[in-house]
Amino acid sequence: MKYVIAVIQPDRLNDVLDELEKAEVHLVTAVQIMGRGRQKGIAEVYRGHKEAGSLLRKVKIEVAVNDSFLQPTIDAITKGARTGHIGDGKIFVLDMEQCIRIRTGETGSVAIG
Amino acid sequence: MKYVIAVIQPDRLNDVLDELEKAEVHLVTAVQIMGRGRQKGIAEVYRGHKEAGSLLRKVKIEVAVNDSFLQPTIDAITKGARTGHIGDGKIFVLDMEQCIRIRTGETGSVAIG
Amino acid sequence: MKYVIAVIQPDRLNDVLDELEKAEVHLVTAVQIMGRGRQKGIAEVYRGHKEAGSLLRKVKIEVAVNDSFLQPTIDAITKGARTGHIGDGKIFVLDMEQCIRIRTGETGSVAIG
Amino acid sequence: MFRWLIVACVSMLLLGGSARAESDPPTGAPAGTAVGDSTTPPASAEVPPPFDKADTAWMLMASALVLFMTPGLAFFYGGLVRRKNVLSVLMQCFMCMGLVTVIWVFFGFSLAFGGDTAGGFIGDPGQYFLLNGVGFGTTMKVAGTWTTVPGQLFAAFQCMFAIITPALILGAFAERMKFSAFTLFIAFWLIVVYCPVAHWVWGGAEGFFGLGKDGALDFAGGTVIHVNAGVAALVAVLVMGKRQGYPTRISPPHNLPFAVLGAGMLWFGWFGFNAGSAGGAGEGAVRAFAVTHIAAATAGFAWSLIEWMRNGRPTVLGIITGAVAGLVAITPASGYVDAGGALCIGLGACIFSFIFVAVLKEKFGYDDSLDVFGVHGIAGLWGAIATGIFAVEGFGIDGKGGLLTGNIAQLGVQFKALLYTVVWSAFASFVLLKFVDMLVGLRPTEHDERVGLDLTDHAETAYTLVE
Amino acid sequence: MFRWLIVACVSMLLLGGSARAESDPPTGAPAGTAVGDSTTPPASAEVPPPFDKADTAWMLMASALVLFMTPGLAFFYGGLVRRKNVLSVLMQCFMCMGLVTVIWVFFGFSLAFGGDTAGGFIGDPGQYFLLNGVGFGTTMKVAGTWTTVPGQLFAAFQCMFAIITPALILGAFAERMKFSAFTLFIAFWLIVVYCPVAHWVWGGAEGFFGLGKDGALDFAGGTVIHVNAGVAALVAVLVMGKRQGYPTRISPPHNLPFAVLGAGMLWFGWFGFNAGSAGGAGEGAVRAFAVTHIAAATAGFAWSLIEWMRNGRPTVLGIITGAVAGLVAITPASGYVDAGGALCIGLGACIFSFIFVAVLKEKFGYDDSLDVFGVHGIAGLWGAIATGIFAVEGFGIDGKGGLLTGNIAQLGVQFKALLYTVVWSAFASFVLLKFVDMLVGLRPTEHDERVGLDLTDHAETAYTLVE
Amino acid sequence: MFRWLIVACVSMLLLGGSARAESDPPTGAPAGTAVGDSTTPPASAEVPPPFDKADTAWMLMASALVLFMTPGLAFFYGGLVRRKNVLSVLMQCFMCMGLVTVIWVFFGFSLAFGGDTAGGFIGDPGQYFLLNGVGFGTTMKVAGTWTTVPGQLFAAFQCMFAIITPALILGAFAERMKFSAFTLFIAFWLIVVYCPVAHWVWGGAEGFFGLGKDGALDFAGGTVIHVNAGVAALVAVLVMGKRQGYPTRISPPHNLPFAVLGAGMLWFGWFGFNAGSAGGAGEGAVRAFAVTHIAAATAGFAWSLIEWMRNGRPTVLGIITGAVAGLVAITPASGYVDAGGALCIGLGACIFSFIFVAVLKEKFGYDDSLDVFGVHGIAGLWGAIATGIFAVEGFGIDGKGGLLTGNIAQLGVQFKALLYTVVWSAFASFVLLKFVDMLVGLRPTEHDERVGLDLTDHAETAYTLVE
Ligand SMILES: Nc1ncnc2c1ncn2[C@@H]1O[C@H](COP(=O)(O)OP(=O)(O)O)[C@@H](O)[C@H]1O
Ligand SMILES: Nc1ncnc2c1ncn2[C@@H]1O[C@H](COP(=O)(O)OP(=O)(O)O)[C@@H](O)[C@H]1O
Ligand SMILES: Nc1ncnc2c1ncn2[C@@H]1O[C@H](COP(=O)(O)OP(=O)(O)O)[C@@H](O)[C@H]1O
Repeated sequence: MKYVIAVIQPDRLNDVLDELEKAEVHLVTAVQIMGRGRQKGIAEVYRGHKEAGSLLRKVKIEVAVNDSFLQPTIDAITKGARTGHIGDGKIFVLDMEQCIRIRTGETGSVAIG
Repeated sequence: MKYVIAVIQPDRLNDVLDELEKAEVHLVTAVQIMGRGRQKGIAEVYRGHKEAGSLLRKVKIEVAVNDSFLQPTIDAITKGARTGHIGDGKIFVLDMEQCIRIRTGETGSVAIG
Repeated sequence: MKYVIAVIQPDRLNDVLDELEKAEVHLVTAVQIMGRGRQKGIAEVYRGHKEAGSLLRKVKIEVAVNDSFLQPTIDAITKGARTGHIGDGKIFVLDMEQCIRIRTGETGSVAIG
Repeated sequence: MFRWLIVACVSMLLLGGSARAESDPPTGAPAGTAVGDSTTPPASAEVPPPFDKADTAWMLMASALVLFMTPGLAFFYGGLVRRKNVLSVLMQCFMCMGLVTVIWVFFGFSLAFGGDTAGGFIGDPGQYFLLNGVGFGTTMKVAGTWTTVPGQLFAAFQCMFAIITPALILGAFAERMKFSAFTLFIAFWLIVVYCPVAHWVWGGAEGFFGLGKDGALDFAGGTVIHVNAGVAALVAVLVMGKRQGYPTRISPPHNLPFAVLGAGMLWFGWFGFNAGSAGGAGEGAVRAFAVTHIAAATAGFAWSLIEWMRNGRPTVLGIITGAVAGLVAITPASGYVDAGGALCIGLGACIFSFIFVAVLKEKFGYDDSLDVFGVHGIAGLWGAIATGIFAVEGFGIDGKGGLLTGNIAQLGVQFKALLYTVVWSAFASFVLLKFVDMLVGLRPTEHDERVGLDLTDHAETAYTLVE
Repeated sequence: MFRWLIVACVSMLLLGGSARAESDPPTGAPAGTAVGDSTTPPASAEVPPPFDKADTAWMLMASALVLFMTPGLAFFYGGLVRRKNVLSVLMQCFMCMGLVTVIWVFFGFSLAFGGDTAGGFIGDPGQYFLLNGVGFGTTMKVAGTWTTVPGQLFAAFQCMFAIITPALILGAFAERMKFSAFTLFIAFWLIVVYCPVAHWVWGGAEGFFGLGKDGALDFAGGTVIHVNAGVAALVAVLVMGKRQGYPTRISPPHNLPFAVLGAGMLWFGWFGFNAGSAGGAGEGAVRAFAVTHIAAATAGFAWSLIEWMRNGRPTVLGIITGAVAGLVAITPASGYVDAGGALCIGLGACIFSFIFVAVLKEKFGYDDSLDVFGVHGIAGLWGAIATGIFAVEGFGIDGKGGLLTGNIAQLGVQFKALLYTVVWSAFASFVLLKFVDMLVGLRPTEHDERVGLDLTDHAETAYTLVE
Repeated sequence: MFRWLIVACVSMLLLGGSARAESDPPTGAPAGTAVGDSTTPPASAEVPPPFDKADTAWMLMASALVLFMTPGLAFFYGGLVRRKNVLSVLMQCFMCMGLVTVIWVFFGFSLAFGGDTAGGFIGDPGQYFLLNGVGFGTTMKVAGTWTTVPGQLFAAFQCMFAIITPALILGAFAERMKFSAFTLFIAFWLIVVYCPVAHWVWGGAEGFFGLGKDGALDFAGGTVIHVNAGVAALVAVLVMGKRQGYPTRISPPHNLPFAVLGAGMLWFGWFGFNAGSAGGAGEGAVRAFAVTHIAAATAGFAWSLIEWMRNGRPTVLGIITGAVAGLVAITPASGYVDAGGALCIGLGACIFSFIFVAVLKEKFGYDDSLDVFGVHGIAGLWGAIATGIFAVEGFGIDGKGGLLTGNIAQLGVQFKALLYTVVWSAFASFVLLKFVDMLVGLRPTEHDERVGLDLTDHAETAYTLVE
């Protein structure tokens, strides 16, 4: 089982969710984060004082998937998130040892979906 | 060492924290996220326009534990979070290679607690 | 490749970012979280009703790095975040299997930076 | 859907037509004709005295200020609930603004201020139906005295009072009443509780039970509004039971700055509430204005001091709660006391409310979500009693003032007025809640309450989390 | 940088100097001298009647209330956009407060209320340049009638109207117009569209096309302000095209409580808007006050009911949208109808706006970000027509009232006034938008729109996320 | 705990009793008796002229507006600090509303407006102790002139001024002063700095140093309030030192929309502040109203332009900062200039404040958290001087106007008044801060400052993060 973390542009979230749905990956979590990347932020100005302003708003999504779903998931995220511009983001894949469905106590692959 | 990630119902957070405390797992982080799961969201409506509204508010907690604490931690979270309804959430377990306490620079198991 | 997660004091964020920059680790994500740690929170009071108030505001940062950058990253975070007081936080290191740059589709070490 | 629209359009035209048919010639004569000489005032043989423009200027403003209090209250309450229920609180406040006004226009005003009916229990609902017969340019006789402003302005000012009273109650059962139940409840409550009590105290020639004749002092509605709402709130709390997870699993206020904003708006609007109750821009308004400010400030400050001594840290929620308690308590007294009295009333309001909110509520274990009874009920009761203590000479029965100037009788009368209000409000609120419970059920399902009323009752969320 | 400062300082002194040179002796005589006896009023041979202090008290307040509407509108709109664009909306509203006032002082007021120029198309820009000749202590003749308050107060009150009108439009192209384009557009629009229309309806002796003489009823600017802004909004929407991702990729309102706050402020301020349009604290103000409140409440309530029947859940956004639609619709009618009429106008506003916003907009597929046309345009049109239907006797042509009292002619005149306004507003707005597009371009780059205007146009973010 | 309550109750009754004992018969006679014929006015042999109802209507409203400014200021400031300190700012503002009012009622008003004591340095604290002798229905003699509104209304209006002045200062040391220190400091500062200066400028027959007799122009308190607060702010900043992490580690404003809301409320309330300073609804109020609006708009607009030219992007924080600077600067001038003067004063305020805030502050390196000195101090100084430049004929010494009408002497007098205020405010504020530092310590511990004052001083957090 894999734990997939993706950092994407906020306005691509809906597209990524749609693509994941198409790939039959329904379950996902999303959170708003600040990211420092290659895409340079615009310096913020407060009463003439310039902030470095290196952090930009991004969305991070996390999906736990069975190994067979890994590639479809990566493809779906890539498809939904890619604009071809700097700032499109990254996908990180981590290995996951165990997964438990709290409601039923099921574990392993069956608990993922 | 393991890194445990759990997605739970927001109103179960206090119970989960209490159960973890009882299991002598004191240290934990919590964050508000949006999740798409089996629990269907209620479609939001704005001036007659219906939103898909598939995302629901959830809380994600993360705990780093020594291997011996893994099962007690899982049990505590399950106990605190389970209501038996769809939407109770999941627990994900990842392997963790290293842990460092910033204040002292200690590493490994001793730095976890 | 490693996935480094660090929980730090909110007001050290800028220092940590600066130190990471010096260590040539430019890319990073940051998010506001609540943490329960050794540092005891101040009990909040609402109309005479005392809240346990065990959760304190923290910042969590996440950095994906190539193995050779791991130690410099840990050092940079430690340097930026340490105040010597309880509550300074922790660094967690997880193994990462894969990294994909969404914009180009590049994978592996080259996609990290 | 379209069926409904057609029904609506037709009924609209009928309504417009009937309004036309029933309406007497516009009370304001066309430009060029002197006001009031050719038109015979509809409901009275006497010629109404002309209105005073300075009073009208102030009462226009005061009415606007009182209207502004309801959004203020919405934020005061809304900031204190959890994120998932804030919209339900705002919605309920705006529903009061909408629904109460409509009822008021049709027959609510007439119920409260029409001629004695049912032995003075309530006003004649037909007399001012659709506000017909209430002049835009002519004054109006209320309880035997002529207003100095046009009748329609008086009706509008009173409408704002009728809006905020049920809105006050909702804090008690915030986060746990279905919106349909709420809507029915306030509609019934307005008609069955508010209008009669308003009629007894302000609207009747003598009043049911002779409340008016007795000489009970209630300048701006401490009894009619705050005690009335506070008691209904307590009853509602007891009827409905606790929120899920109360008391240990309820998160703290989700947005305290909103509550502070609401408190600021309330304080601001309360000047219209109290000083507007003088009916004009004269000495009464000045007195009410000054003492209102003093009592609010004193109570807020004192609450901070109490917390400082008790917990070591004064809180924002404390200072604004204190200020509101002070405003509530000075309401019935505002036209009758002086600065010294205002200080004492503010101090007392703070002490009694604090004891209820911080000590007794936890002891009794009832779940008054936003302390409506503790703040409005208790401070309202204290205010009504304190009016009988601190009224200065020149006011009260035979102008003898209150207890401190030796007029013990005043205190008795105050208690009597309170008693009637408390009994009627408690009894009728209880019956109405049970009735609404039978009709649609008071509480949402366990799941809906957990997910939050914003989403389950209104299909909205207050703030986006990820965008 | 320093070069600019020197230029600014020098021009400041020149301006001050010239102001001095042109200014007539202060209309207010020094203390001790009776007002108005020694100073000859500048622009008229007649002696202006003295102002009325009660009217002045109310109009001071009403002007402040109308000013307060613009921050209210800022929050009403700001709460509905996405997090990344909220500041751009607030900024545009404050820019209206700044820029429009400056233009108004220099020659805007004169364009609207100066003597007929260009055949009554517009006022004489030089007559009240820098508000010279407008008295602080003397009344003013507007369209043949003397105000009962000092001319400068009338000018200030009207200034608040001129501020909010372009601010209304911005909701239509919120989230997708460059700030530079916005600034130029509203400056031009004020001069080319607002001032002439205001002149036709209020300012001219007879008005271009004889709008004034015809007897078109528009109490507080339903046509001049709401229809005018609504039509300009629709044109802007069509000229500018949709936002990226519309309609499926637009997040819901980022902060609905802000929108509710804004609605509360608008309702509060609208009392100044409508009742202030009476020009004083008399019968007209009372009438406007009462019916304004009733229409707003009815429309808000009705919107909830429609949603309840249609979707099963009434929404907060619905009730406040309805209330605003009601306020818009009652604006032209507020001095001329009674409670029954207000109920009908509110109900109609709600129904027509709802159909546009919830049904037709999706059908037509245009992207009116915050439904300016659906709410202000449609409810404004309905209000103007409804004035011709529900006006009571004593008002309208020969005081015959509206359609319901048998005066069909009134309805015709209302349509005529609407027609002129719609045509001119649509045509001129279109030309201005194209012109501004040529000058600086209307829309931000695709990247800027995606990142959000707060950061790209103003180098700020509204809320910190991590701190 | 209960001990305290008993003490409170007893002292309450004593206070009430003593209030009764000292109080003269209520100035308002019971209904039926003509006002003012049988009651002999308490503190003066002359018969006070009756009050004017239109003036009273306006002053009631103006007082409410000024009170509303303090919550406005709370949000203006609160939005600019970091999340962890927002409640501390709101709390300090509400503390001013509470504590200052209580002091004002006891003897503050008397210190400012009582008869000359200590050679005119301050008023007689006993004269109006507990506001006794100030009439609810009778006018009052202030500095030799009768008010046209009841004395208690004048006292309430002035109370609102006394509240906001110390509240202004707190922006300077926001995020780094202990609440206990703050509370002591403002109590002392009110008594030692504000009351004397108010007495010199407004309250004294001739004033200490003859400020009153000299003919210094200060319409609405530019010197007493803004310069006074601005100088105290600067002193506080220097005494207290920088915040941890200043200047590189301070996050940007946590909630800019709150700051915009606050600015809107301030602008709205300022109409009461300036136009209310006329004391009635006459020419002075109209003038103040009009020029206040113009100056605010000009300064906001100009700030945007400066930023546009300098940084390429105008900011929201800039436009509201500019507007506030304009409001500050016009304050002393508002009764004496015309539209041209207002434009110049607004422009100047913007330029000088901008230079201080954006250029010089960074050079000098002091940490004035929210630029109280840069905005209130600098714009206040400019406004006081500009009054001496742009005053129109009919005002100023012998009615000769300001510099532009050739009256150079006026400028000198303005400088003299400034000098006294600046010196006294700087000196006394310094001593008081050192004194408070000795008593309880000014700054929180390093840990408390890092965690934030909301939690460490008030045991609350403003917003829930996870719920
Ligand atoms: N190695 C990394 N570790 C943590 N976060 C990263 C890393 N690389 C990228 N990110 C996140 O992804 C976001 C987008 O990356 P960026 O470099 O701007 O885009 P691109 O992939 O087009 O080069 C960044 O803002 C950052 O939050
Ligand atoms: N495979 C997964 N990957 C990421 N998040 C998940 C996954 N499965 C569940 N979640 C998160 O857990 C939440 C609860 O899951 P849900 O399916 O609704 O509950 P249940 O466990 O009762 O089936 C979801 O909203 C989602 O945020
Ligand atoms: N084992 C852990 N699992 C998850 N979060 C942790 C863990 N240990 C520490 N944290 C996070 O780090 C924060 C700081 O830890 P704390 O124990 O207060 O500091 P210190 O490292 O000085 O002992 C905590 O608030 C918590 O959020």
